[in-house]
Amino acid sequence: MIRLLYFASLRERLGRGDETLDRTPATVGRLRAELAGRGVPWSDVFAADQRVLAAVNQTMAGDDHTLADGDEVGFFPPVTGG
Amino acid sequence: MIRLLYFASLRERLGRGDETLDRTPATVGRLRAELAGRGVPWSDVFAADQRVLAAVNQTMAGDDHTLADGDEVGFFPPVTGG
Amino acid sequence: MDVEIRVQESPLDPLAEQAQVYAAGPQVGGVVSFVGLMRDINQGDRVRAMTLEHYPGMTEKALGAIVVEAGRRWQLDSVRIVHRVGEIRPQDPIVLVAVASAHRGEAFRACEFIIDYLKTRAPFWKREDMSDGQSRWVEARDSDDVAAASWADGSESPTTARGDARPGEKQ
Amino acid sequence: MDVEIRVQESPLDPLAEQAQVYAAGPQVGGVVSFVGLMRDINQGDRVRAMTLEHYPGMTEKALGAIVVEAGRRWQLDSVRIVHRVGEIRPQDPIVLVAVASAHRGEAFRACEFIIDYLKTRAPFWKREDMSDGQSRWVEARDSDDVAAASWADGSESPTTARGDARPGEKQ
Repeated sequence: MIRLLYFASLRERLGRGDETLDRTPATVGRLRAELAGRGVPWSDVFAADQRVLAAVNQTMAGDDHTLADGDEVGFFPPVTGG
Repeated sequence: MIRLLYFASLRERLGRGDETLDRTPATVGRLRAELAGRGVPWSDVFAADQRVLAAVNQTMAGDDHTLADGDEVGFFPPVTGG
Repeated sequence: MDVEIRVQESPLDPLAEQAQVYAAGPQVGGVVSFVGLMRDINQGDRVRAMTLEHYPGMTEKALGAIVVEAGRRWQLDSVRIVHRVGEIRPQDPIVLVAVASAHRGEAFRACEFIIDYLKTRAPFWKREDMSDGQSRWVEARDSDDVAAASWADGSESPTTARGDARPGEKQ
Repeated sequence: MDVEIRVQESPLDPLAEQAQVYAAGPQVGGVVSFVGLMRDINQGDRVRAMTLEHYPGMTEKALGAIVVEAGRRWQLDSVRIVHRVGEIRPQDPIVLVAVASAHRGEAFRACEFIIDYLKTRAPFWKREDMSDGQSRWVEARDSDDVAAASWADGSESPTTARGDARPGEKQ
């Protein structure tokens, strides 16, 4: 089981801010592919040409990052603070 | 005629903050040589190995700067503000 | 090194925050600070207000990591980062970064490093409410990536060109 | 470009001065400031107070020339320099340099350039009154010459190594 969080424009485009997945994909990349497979708007948001960043347990993580049961995974667009 | 000003440690070592010279030496370098010729403490303060800066009419000036009647010449040690 | 990191919905008072840094102690020789203010124009359009969203928990963690990295590179007495979230208006302060050090060069370097990294690594997002009633998410800027990348791993000075000034581009 | 340059015997309030810079207008995206504070130790000795002397007239001229040069190199909205003279005590602010620009990189560069140049070209001198009753004139530091020389003629970034951090050396 993993917890997913969506922020900013992603949250608006997906129409939700969070969800719980009852399985745990092997990696961040696998999770992205799974989400992209849900059809519109997910396929647009997680399309290969979109810059969507991921954080695992609140630290930036690449696609090859291994996921573990209970992880929190955040997805968001490039940051614009400051 | 030129006006001379001395600042900070120079003023203290020379025992005066200003004076008026009734002649006008040709250059800043000539003026330095003339002051050094006055004997102690002037010879020490204006010795060749001492870093004494000069400003003519409130702008930094080198030894070859030409002096004109009425100029204000300031002498001072390296600055330490800020 | 004193460290204070805060994310807040209430107005940010950059002057009161800096006063805390000046008070860090009699060994402090210089304080360098950066204050980012909201402008009323972006990409030629008038902006009425802005809403700042963040990722609670991750924000503090990311800012903490940036400060630890700065403390590894430079000798610092005190670092303070305060970032506003929620709705803000033109000229409101958005962020304050204040760094105290015995050496002014180190304070300058550390302060710029922190704001460059914050702009590319801390999870904040800006949404602009335009004067025509529309709203839009602010796009990340390539120049911020270039600025952050100029701080090569562990280096104490920018190691690549930063390409600072692009006419018309923000901050 | 708004410019304010002041030399004053009265206490310097770096926060009130910066507030003026923030108010420069809604186009201001970022303000970088440097505040130099008096420390209570120099070269290992405890300093009780300090007296700052300057060359009235030349000071304002030198600072004005530094600001003109900064305005030639970078795109700035506002520059403010306030320098204290007379007797000061540990932790008193000695100097404030605040620079507002639409581009944060330019504000950082200009602020550091101004303080580096001020420290080598503006006619201020510090005399320290020690806690043992002695007093002495502060010696100029080679590191300040190195820092000022790093800004080659007309360049927008330091072009030579600045050698910032020497352990135990001030600011």
